[in-house]
Amino acid sequence: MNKKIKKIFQSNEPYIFLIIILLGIVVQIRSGQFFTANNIVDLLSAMIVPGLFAIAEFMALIAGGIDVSFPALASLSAYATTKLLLDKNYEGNVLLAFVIAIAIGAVLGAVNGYFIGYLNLNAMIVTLGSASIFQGIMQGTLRANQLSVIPSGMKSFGTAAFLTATNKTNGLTSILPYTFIILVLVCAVMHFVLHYTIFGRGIYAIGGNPLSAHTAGFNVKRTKFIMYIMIGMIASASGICRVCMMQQMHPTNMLGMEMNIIAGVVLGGVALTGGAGTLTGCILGTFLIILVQNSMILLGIPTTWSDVFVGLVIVIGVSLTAWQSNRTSKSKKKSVKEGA
Amino acid sequence: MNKIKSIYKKNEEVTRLLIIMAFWLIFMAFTQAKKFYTGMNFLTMAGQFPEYGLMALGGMLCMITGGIDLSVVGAANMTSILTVFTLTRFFGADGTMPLAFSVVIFIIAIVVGIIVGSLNAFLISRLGVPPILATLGVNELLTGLCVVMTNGSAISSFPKQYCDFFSGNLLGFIPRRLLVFIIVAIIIWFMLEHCTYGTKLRLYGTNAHVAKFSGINTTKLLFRTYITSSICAALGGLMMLATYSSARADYGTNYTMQSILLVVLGGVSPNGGKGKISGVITAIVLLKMIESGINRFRSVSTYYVTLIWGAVLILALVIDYVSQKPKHAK
Amino acid sequence: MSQCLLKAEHIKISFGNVHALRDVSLEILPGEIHCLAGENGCGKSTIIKIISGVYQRDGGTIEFNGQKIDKISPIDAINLGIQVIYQDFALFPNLTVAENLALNTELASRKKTVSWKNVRKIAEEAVSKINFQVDLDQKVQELTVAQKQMVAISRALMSNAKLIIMDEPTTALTKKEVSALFKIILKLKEQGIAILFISHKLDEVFEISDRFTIFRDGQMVATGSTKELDDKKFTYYMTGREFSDKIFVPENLSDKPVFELRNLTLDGAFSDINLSLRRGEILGITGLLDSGRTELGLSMFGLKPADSGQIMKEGKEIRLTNPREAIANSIGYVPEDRLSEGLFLTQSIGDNIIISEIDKLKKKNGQFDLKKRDEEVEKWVKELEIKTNNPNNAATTLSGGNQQRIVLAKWLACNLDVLILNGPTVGVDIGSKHDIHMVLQRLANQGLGIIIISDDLPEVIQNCSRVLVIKNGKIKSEYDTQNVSEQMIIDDMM
Amino acid sequence: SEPDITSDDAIKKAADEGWEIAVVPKDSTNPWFVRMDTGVKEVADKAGVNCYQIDTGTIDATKQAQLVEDLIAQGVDAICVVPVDMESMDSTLKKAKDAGIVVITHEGADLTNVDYDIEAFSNEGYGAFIMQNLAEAMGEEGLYTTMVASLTNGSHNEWADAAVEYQKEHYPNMTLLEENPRVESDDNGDTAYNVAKELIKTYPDLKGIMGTSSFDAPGVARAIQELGLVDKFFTSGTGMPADNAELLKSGVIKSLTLWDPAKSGEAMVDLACKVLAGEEIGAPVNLNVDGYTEMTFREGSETVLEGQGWITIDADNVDDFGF
Ligand SMILES: Nc1ncnc2c1ncn2[C@@H]1O[C@H](COP(=O)(O)OP(=O)(O)OP(=O)(O)O)[C@@H](O)[C@H]1O
Ligand SMILES: Nc1ncnc2c1ncn2[C@@H]1O[C@H](COP(=O)(O)OP(=O)(O)OP(=O)(O)O)[C@@H](O)[C@H]1O
Ligand SMILES: [Mg+2]
Ligand SMILES: [Mg+2]
Repeated sequence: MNKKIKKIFQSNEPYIFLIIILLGIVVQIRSGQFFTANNIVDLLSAMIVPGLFAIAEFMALIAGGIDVSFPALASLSAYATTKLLLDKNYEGNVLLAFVIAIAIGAVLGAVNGYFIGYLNLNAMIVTLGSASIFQGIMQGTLRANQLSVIPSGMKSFGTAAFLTATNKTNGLTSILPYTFIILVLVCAVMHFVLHYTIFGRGIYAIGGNPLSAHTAGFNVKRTKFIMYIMIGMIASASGICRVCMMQQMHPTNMLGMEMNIIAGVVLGGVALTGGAGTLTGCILGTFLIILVQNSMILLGIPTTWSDVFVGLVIVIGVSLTAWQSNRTSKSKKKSVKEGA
Repeated sequence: MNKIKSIYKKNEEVTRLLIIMAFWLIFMAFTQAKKFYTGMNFLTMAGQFPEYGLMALGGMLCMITGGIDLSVVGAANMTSILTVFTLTRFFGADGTMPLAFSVVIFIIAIVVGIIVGSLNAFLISRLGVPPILATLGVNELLTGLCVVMTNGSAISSFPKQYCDFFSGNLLGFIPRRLLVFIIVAIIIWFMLEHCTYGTKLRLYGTNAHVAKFSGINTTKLLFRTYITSSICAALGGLMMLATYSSARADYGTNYTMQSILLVVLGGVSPNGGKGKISGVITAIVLLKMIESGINRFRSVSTYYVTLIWGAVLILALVIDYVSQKPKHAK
Repeated sequence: MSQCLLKAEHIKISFGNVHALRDVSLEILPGEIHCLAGENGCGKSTIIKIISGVYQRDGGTIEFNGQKIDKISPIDAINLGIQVIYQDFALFPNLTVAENLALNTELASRKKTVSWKNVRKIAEEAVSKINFQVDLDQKVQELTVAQKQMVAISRALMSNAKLIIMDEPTTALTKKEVSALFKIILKLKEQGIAILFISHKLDEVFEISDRFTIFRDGQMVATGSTKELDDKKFTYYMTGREFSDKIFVPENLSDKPVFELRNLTLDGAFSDINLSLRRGEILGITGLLDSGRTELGLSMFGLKPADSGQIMKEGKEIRLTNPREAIANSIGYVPEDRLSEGLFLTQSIGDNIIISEIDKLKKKNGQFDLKKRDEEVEKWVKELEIKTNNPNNAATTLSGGNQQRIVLAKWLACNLDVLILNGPTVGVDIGSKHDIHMVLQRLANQGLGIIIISDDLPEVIQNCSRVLVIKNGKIKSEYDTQNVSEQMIIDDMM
Repeated sequence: SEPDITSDDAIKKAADEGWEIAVVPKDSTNPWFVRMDTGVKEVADKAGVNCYQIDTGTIDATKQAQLVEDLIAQGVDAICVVPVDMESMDSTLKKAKDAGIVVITHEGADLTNVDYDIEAFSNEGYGAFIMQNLAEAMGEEGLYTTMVASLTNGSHNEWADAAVEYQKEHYPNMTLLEENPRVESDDNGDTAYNVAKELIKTYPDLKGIMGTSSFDAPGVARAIQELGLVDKFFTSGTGMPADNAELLKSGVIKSLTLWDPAKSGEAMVDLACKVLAGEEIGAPVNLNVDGYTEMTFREGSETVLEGQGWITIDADNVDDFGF
């Protein structure tokens, strides 16, 4: 039992969790508004889009790769979908939007997957390049402009409340849109895929040692290929969620999110070298970043200082996690010794 | 024939890019000869790339170690803002600055570079933070500080003698900024090819663990690398200051990704251990030509610049893949 | 011979310009223990990878169990009944022991999902087969090399294999574990499973195998029954030359010790180590894996600074907190695992050789003296007979023995007083091993103090003048090698 | 009579001579500049002037400056710019002037290296105008704060400053939120929405947010709607009619202000033609474009021309604009 607890504290998640709680307490003390139902709901709804992106990135990192193209990919597929539905005067259910966007996302992801999986090219370079290409297609070929009106099905889906939280003292009411269910669903599915399917274990195996994975009989190329397709699909679903929630489509709004998402995932203990990390850590790390970005005013940090604050949190956060993982890897070695 | 082959083999990255460049130049000659092949155009291009070219040169060193520097733009803006503050402090907002004072300006850049680079290197080598995160955080921090110092607005009233001089041309046709770029490029080339630093850098990038076992002072190496990168970025900031005669916290935010793109296109492996300055310089020039060329086509949206950059990047990799396809690759 | 289990004929493969296999044939009978031997880089691992579907051959035919095999993937091979324990184990460091053990079985079953209960069951069954004690929930990266090897072996024994191939399975094992492994192999043989066994160690080959095949330079040079083979013939087939081993006799001992340890202690690794080394002497340190011998080596090189005690160099106390200080004191260290600790694999042979002395290759103005660099590289390539036509080629282009010479050259170039070698000939073939031993003996006689950390007892006895036996982090005993037997040392080690 | 740009002599001459006139907006995904492009295209199509809009795709001062440099090198006859950043653009425009290129700007009153700058209004006037709208919605009392795309955005901050100034003079019962007088939306509706929610939570007394960028007021409105604060919390700012029709009609936003970017585009091209044709530019200038028919020089300036271009949109007139 003791060993189990020790093991838990050798990982990153409890520390990130502690930081989140601590920060929450500080916000609570400063504003009295942290542990209120509506604030929690606000944070959760701010988490939806980044959370989905983080899960997609998480897979890429676990397999020892990286993806910096997902914002461009999501923008392109979400834009194309919304535009298409608008042009066809589509009035129906949001489902079709998801189906189309996910299909486009799968195709775009397959492009990444082909180069990274089958041609075995460097993931960073490929996705850097494909991000430019996706953006170019969106703005050049499709001549993307902001779409201020979106199909009614998407709009009602984005504004419908799955959960409504009212703050009794000030009467403020926040809603958690149905898109949150998508986040939970994707989370659950990914947990299942990564833990209970051979494909998912293959992703971990490839991240640990691609050559061994090959010799053990995994189809490394195909696994990577399918994985990048899945990343494309999740990112696109996220793009549609965002459009629905914002009730407008802005083609370049999401670009540039990739670095903060990667920072969040790594903060949660996912190794950039591949193979190591948990979905819980990934979600916690991302949540920490979201929390920081969305608590600046509650904390009373002046707008001028906000970038400094975010920078400090990232620097201190990753320093702590790096220090802590160095420490545990050392102590692990020692305990092996003592055991022998 | 064999000789040509071996030269190609030795300089694959450069040759590859030169071939693409040749095709582009021919294409431009057929389509936009009058607008593209003008002295003015080449002069403009030569004046434009030093600011981010410098950032790419420094970023290249970091990438050879297997790291990355995302703090270049922060360092650049911090430098130009500090410079402007210093100038107003010494000479007043409308004073005149003796040109010799430029030396002080360059010293400011070097000091900023040393501080920022040391911070990056400290986080990476001492605390073991992954470079991508360390430099990302530092960049955010620097940008934040710039906003705090300037309140976010641009500063443009300060003595402009430095700007006038460095935005001008030597002998009327050599942009002085280009000279700065060339000097820095030569220094870095010398460091890589004629100092032990280059060998250590490549070997460290191949395997940091073995480097430690071999007695390389890895901490010192990282400090040197990230400091050089930040100094290059700071000089890039000075070039921006010269061009735009003003300083602001968010100038050139696109240059972070752009400089990485250039470095990678120049044949530097993001995994480290491989990279030549010739490749990066060719990439810088090539991309400038493509961008400038596309701006000549009114009917072609400038968005295609992004598209073409991405395509060129992947194309370069694919050419690589096809030309040395290992038969039994897994 | 239609009753062959495996019949590979005229196999060819090349990697770029390297003709790894020119034309080799290999026949394995059902239920036999077959030994494949040959110098480093002769193509042993390569033919295995062809048989197991990792590489696709350029030419030749393979028949398994009477069935012609054209193009197979690793998973097909497993399903046919071919299991391989690869030289680098092919394990997943980030996964638990249980999962490593069960993955192959799960994969082979072509199921799409993982049942963790099942994984555990498979894993427990696997370790119980060879009575291997290990925490199944531990990550493989936290295991020692020997434990990893055992995991790899257990894994291979899992499926209903008809042929188990072991690529140098004993390199990281101690005597005790080797004899346990041999018992398993014999048991497998009784069950009618054929074993293809690769080893550089003569005694092992003679002890275990029924028949043998020897490769040289990508070609088959001999095959037959092991009974008809003797030491001399074996070495001759492998290397194409004959040599006799020379017992080391120090010729040039200094009076004063060049290097001493006094009560050196590193918590959790070793304690109160005292030793003294004179110039011209080769000192052996031996002990079981995890006896603290590797940590001692690292401490003497500053990689794991000791917690207490003194290190003396030529009578003066020195502090070693990082490798640079060790190098500054003319101490060098050849690490245990040359691939992950000793070599920049993708960099040139030349750079690998000069990297540690690089700061001495500067001109007066601080510039890198490229001419001197090339001279150094040339000198060491020649001196250690590194087989390469161009030192600008990457280190990967060399085989194990030659790679080990690069590591040696790197340190010799530093003009050392003391050289510490940890497992200097692990996985190195007889020819190269002999050459490396001769180099070490010559260097000692030129006045270098050498410490060899090794559990290859013949190597220690033959090359060292004294040997220290370490057990549980303490020096158990010290012997003059002239009057010690292997058995005495083994008794102390256990 | 209706102003008709094709009746302008200079425009006719420009069409005959084939003068090349490039219009450089901040970016073009923003509906604002898409609308501007319609204006520019209209001049090109109707009057046959060789004018076009060209841009960099992202809002970035350095990229915009490099694009202008490229145009200079290419030797266009006139450049019309809506600068991302005044200060950095100024030194680039000097090169254009030195090369003899006609330079017309819009929203760039502080630029010195220009022939003329066209303002649909003055920054002070526009800021005050937004404040009037906000004050009206808030009933001229209560706590408010201001929102800009970023602290580094020049014109937004000027409008906000002017608005605060105007409030101090005219609405004594309104107060600026001292702790957070200015927040950022990153030109991103989602950020505006989240920031607004956070502000409302933190400062229960807050009653209004003055937006500047076209993402601000719609983003804040989303928060108002969700939190159930319609008619309790107010916002006002810039916005395009079509994009905000629903918000206006549902009453979440009472009014928005803007000027028609298409008209500014046409006006810039027309003025460029006039300068190229060598016409004397003396007040009042008639650019034959709605709202720009009687332009006068700003006090104390010889380059800044001010028109009467701004419009208020509300639930009643929002459908009348056709864009
Ligand atoms: N993937 C590869 N690419 C290039 N060359 C290779 C590759 N694999 C093997 N070689 C070369 O093929 C030859 C045979 O290598 P192989 O690994 O089969 O040797 P080996 O007999 O197993 O040697 P050792 O005893 O060192 O294990 C070597 O010269 C090696 O350099
Ligand atoms: N997949 C591969 N790609 C590139 N080089 C390879 C590959 N596999 C083997 N080699 C190279 O082939 C040579 C011999 O292969 P192997 O791995 O069997 O040798 P080794 O580890 O040197 O052997 P030993 O332990 O017997 O000395 C080495 O130089 C090795 O680096
Ligand atoms: Mg081998
Ligand atoms: Mg081997």
